[in-house]
Amino acid sequence: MTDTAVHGHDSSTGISNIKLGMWTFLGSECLLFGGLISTYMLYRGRVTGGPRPAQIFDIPFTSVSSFVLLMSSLTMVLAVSAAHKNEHRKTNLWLTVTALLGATFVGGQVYEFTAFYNEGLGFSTSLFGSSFYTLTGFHGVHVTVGIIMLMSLVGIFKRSAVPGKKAEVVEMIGLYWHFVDIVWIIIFTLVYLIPV
Amino acid sequence: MAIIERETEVVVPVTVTPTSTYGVLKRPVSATGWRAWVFTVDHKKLGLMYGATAMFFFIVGGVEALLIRLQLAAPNGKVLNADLYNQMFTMHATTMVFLFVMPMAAGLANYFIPLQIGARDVAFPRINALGFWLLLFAGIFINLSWFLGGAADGGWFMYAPNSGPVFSPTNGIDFWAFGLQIAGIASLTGAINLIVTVLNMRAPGMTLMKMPIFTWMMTVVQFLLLFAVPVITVALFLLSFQRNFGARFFDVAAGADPLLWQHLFWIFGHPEVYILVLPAFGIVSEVLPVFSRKPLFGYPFVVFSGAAIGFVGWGVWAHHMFASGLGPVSVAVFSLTTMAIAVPTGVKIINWTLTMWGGKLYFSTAMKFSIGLIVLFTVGGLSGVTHSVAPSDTQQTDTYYIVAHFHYVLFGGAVLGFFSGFYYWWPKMFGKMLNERLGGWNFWLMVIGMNMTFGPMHILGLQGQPRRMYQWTEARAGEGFFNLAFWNMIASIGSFVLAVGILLFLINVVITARNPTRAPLDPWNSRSLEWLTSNPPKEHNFDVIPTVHHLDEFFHRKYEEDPESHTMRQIATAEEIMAEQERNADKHIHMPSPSYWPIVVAFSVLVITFGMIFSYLIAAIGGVTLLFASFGWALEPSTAPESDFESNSSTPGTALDSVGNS
Amino acid sequence: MNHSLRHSNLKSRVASVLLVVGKKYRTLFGVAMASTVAAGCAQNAPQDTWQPKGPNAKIIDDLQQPVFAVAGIIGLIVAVAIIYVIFKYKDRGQPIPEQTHGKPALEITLTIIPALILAVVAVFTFGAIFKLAKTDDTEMIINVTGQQWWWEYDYPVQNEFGINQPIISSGQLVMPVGTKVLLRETSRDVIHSYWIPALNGKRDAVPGRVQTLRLEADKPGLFAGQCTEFCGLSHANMRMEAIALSKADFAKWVANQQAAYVAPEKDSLAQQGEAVFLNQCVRCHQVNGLLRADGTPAIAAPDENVWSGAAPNLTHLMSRNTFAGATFDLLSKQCRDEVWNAPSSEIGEKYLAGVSENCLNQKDLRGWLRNAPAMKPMYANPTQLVATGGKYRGMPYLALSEDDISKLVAYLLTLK
Amino acid sequence: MTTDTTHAATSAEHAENHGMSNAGYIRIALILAAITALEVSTVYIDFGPFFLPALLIMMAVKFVMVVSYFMHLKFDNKIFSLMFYAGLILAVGVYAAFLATFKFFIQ
Ligand code: HEA
Ligand code: HEA
Ligand code: HEC
Ligand code: CUA
Ligand SMILES: [Cu+2]
Repeated sequence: MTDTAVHGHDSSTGISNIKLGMWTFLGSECLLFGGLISTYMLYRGRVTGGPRPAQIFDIPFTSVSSFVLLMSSLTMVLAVSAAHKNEHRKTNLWLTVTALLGATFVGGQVYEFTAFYNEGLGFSTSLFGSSFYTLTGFHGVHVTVGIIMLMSLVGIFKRSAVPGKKAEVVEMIGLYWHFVDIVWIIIFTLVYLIPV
Repeated sequence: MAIIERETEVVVPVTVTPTSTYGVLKRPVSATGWRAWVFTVDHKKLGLMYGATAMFFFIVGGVEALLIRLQLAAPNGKVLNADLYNQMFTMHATTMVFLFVMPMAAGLANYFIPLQIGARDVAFPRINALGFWLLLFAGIFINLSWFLGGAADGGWFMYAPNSGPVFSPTNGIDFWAFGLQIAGIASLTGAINLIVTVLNMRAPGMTLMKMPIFTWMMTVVQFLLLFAVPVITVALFLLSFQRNFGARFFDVAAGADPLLWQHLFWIFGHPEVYILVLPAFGIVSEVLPVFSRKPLFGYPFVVFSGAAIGFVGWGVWAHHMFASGLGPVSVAVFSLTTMAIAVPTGVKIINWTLTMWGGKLYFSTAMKFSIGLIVLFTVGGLSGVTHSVAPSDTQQTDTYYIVAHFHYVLFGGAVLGFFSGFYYWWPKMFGKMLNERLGGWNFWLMVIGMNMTFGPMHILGLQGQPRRMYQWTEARAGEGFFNLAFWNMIASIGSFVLAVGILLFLINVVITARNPTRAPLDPWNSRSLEWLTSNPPKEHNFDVIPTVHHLDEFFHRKYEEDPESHTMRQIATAEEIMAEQERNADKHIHMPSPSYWPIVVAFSVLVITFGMIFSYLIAAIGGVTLLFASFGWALEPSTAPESDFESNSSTPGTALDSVGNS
Repeated sequence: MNHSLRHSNLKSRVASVLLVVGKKYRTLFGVAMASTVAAGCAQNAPQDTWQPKGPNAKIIDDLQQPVFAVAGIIGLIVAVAIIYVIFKYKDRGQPIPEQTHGKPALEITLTIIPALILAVVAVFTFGAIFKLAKTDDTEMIINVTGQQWWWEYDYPVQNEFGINQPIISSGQLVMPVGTKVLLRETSRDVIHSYWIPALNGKRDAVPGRVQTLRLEADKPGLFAGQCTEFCGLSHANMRMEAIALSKADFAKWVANQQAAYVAPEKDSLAQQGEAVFLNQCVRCHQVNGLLRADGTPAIAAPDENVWSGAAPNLTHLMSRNTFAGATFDLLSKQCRDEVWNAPSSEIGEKYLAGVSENCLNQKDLRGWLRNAPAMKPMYANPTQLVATGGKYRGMPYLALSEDDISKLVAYLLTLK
Repeated sequence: MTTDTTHAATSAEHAENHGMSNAGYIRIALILAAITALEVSTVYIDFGPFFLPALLIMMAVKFVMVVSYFMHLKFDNKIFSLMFYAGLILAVGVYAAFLATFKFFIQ
């Protein structure tokens, strides 16, 4: 060891620091979304004015956008797989597709929010409104951040080849992306499918 | 214990730092002067910066406390008006908890975890720097509210709906909530960083059960932070959305339940109190063995009890809500779990006592503070147990008896622990020894002052004086010489004794800084790996990454058991061991390079929060800056390419100089 | 022996041991806290938590005394052990000891002992929790509503106590002795907490919820209390008192509270005061039976003026001893002491006498009418009430002339 | 122990532990899609008392599948699972207890 260059911040176990960091972060995110989901579960039935959940939810529509998000996880994992095989063009392709699917989902959410708003559910309308928009909004922001990261990655890869670590970067963003997806799996069931 | 420093004249290994700048934007070159601090990513420098920031806020919080005590010294106090008083105790607690104890713990963790596990830096040095700057900006931000319309005035647990826009119309609570969000990000990044560091970067041979106990306790703290911070993040978001965007979360007219806030706050808040005290437990568990010349009694028990405290700490939060109306079933359950947590804490007290038992005790100032902690924390812990008996707690809650409890555990626990750590580690951090005689005065004044201040609060509370009252009245003070007036006066006098004690510490620091005598390499005959470095450590910490064979590795390099008498016999001095290290030094060590981005990112976050309060335009500007800064960050390789390094062996000891510059 | 721990034989035996220990070492806890206690405590501190005056507080006290004792003993053991170690093992030049790493058996023993102690404590704690939560033996109900920064009491119709129409009062809670009273607490704005230490522990008054608290007094008496949940600006000035009256006295009190309104005598100062009152005060304060000049009943509309939507009902103001969240005395110092220091048997009589002209604390009441927010911090500056849509939190400054104030005082004195 | 060796080590790990081909991923995705369809069907078909448990189980299965396969947790170092599931289980436990206290609200 003495003769090679030793970097001050390297892992001594062979486990990637950044990956361990990412998983640690995701563990923490469980408590963030847990808190938001619990708040929603406590307040979902408290409607003093404005529509009730069952009156405005459009299950077929949300099912489709949920499906879109689910499939974006598939394209994401394909991107990771391609990155590991050093297939640059494929990586970029799948990353782009993932971002597009994510954008579709967010677009769906924007549409849904507008529709709900028009049906009388504003952020301040009722506890249901406040907690619904907060929960799904937080999720939407997470997806949006994911999209920005995906697009940035594509851009960076196009301009310069990030040496060596590329696959790992893709993998990290993949982990984040899948996490956002599994949060939606829970939200979809608890918020939309269990009636109030 | 006198160890004479031997001049070693071996080749000093060199830390190579990049000499040119690179990256998308130019990168700061490690320099001297303020740049060396502002753009640093060195865990030791950041540790010191955390420490200095925390110390500053300790004095701020302390002066706030003194104002509180002045106001309460006599009935119908006129020093502060009601409004100002309410801001004062809110900010006192906020400052002490979030801007003193937590950053101080973060500072010590930053400085010593890498040293104790035999690493050269943390896993993510730039994120480390980001954490510090966020924290500093959060502290400044929260305190700016004093000058921008009034500070938060809802008490440190900020119960809804009293913290809502109607009942607290100034911006104070907005500053408070956003500021704590920023501090929360800092804690979270710090937690992830240190967890990865501990799990991933230990020196060869250092299994988890050979890890120094301070590192262990700090690791538990990081896990608590990791999981507790998001909970208060949620709570603060709900509050901010209510205050700024018309959400209804705590609006009773809309059917909201105010207990939601209480639950969320205390789900965070209880783990938080262990976040505050476990670092001190870690320090004490380092100091006691060193000055008892004996290993920590029952190391695995101390480790597991620490983990158990961390774990059980998640199931007790509602003991802060015994009077809130949870219903008897919940109250009973949380009463039980709260009692349960006394058991692992007791394990610690018992183990510390038994560590000293049969030892060879040397009463340095550090040791005095540690022993002080054992006794005074126990007092606070035991009053905690009396709270855990829920029916009794309904008599005690929100009285000075509670105030007594938490100051005994916080001051008698966390603060005394820190002071123990200061005296113990000062030579390591600054290469100078704090004056021990002054230290003795420091210790005794603090202990006497603290007992004078907080001891009477037990009596005040049990006599029925509620907390958070800007004035108390003689009508309710009782008769006889020892009435509430008497005890309030004693407490107020005590707080100034305490202040003098702390002032002595600051004086000690100044005296020490001016004293040219350098500390010996191993002044305390210590046991753990951080002492396998120079005082202060070189930029790269270790000349050779040590291979670990024992718990208390450093001690076992110095001593060997005499097979007959079973006592320990010295086989090497610290100087010899260090000289050996230098001889075998790694030749070429790359340390992470400084970076502009952490402070830029942190600053954009600050701008965003300002904008949230004053103008969304400013927030948008901050957002854009943040986005670009993030790109800059992402595109900057964490170390310079090989070609950018150039051996600067002609100037040995630069690393040392730059740290000593403090 | 205390009746609260009499469940089972075993339990009571353990309890009695603990109790004896408790009595004996009652002070040790404080000693361990390095303070001189017991002798050091104030006498007659009106909010002392160690002087129960009713069965509910007694349940708590019987539980906590042994716990304090146990805690004190443990604290003492730790302190003694540390002192012993310090003297025994200090560095006298002995060799560095063997590096032993602990004795698991000892360790486990010392872990189990505290666990067992706490298990015993937990059993009794559970008993007390459920006993204090009982509501099915309630004999009388009083609704208590907290708001910034005073308490309102509302006695629903309960014919067995002679309450045939709701009674609304503030500040001082009047209740019969030996009666299991159940408070049903709520709040109109933020969280408050109701606490009469001599009678029971605290229970928060949470807006949107109704929560209960049992009170019962053994003997007639006055018991001090204080709001103990931080509730904003004047939290410190949100006090209350509970007055336990013998059943006969309580009946008199009830009768008086339901007595019809007596208009002040014609052409008296008080009558002019009534006019001022109708002009200035009645928009917030209700006085039952008060008629406007045109003969219609004057109905207060506090909800249009005060954020919490209520202001104290003043119908029988002078039957109370204190006002404005029990912060100020309605009685002069001398008269106050007469009531507060009266022996239990005479308290009823003294209290029911109410506030006579001679006994009135003119200074504070006039001060209040002159400028209430100057006496008690309240949100009453109209320019700062944007967040509440102009509604006050507390009583505003009304710019009354001294003349009007005198008239009002005369009028208020008639509200017996 | 340079960056490069570390990286080599991790990518070597990937190479042998990947465990899944692209076809495998697609298969998983199909199963996920099928479960989702089943989930949505509960809105239209009455499953009686099985409704709620069935929904929750399906949710959990989807969750675990994504985590295990797409996120590779099944094939990766155990320490990642530890970090993630610690957070997850803590969150479920704490928040379930939290919601329960509202149910136990008796008076
Ligand atoms: C460092 C911080 C810290 C620590 C370590 C603790 C430790 C404990 N705390 Fe404390 N607590 C606070 C900080 C802390 N607390 C704060 C800040 C508040 C108030 C917040 C606010 O309202 O503003 C508070 C409030 C608080 C309450 C709520 C009171 C109220 O508001 O009504 C309760 C109730 O149960 C409680 C209990 C306990 C218990 C049982 C412990 C236990 O962990 C203590 C365990 C230790 C021992 C018991 C001593 C050593 C043990 C032995 C020697 C073994 C033998 C012992 C026995 C058999 C008993 N605490
Ligand atoms: C780590 C946490 C911590 C620490 C260290 C302290 C330290 C102190 N606290 Fe604090 N306190 C809290 C946490 C802490 N407190 C919390 C959480 C609350 C609850 C708030 C709430 O209800 O919301 C509280 C509340 C609280 C109250 C109750 C207020 C009320 O309910 O109305 C009081 C009253 O006496 C008090 C006093 C003190 C004193 C005298 C100190 C002393 O120990 C301070 C000692 C420090 C110094 C004195 C500074 C040294 C200064 C110098 C050396 C410079 C000298 C300069 C001059 C003299 C000008 N505190
Ligand atoms: C805008 C509303 C408002 C007006 C007008 C008003 N008050 Fe008040 N008053 C209050 C409120 C609110 C309180 C309770 C304040 C507290 O104790 O915190 C109060 C308290 C009182 C009390 C103490 C009552 C008790 O039982 O504690 C008296 C007496 C009183 N007011 C008299 C008057 C008189 C006389 C006038 C007219 C000259 C008047 N008030 C006008 C709102 C009002
Ligand atoms: Cu009401 Cu405090
Ligand atoms: Cu707690």
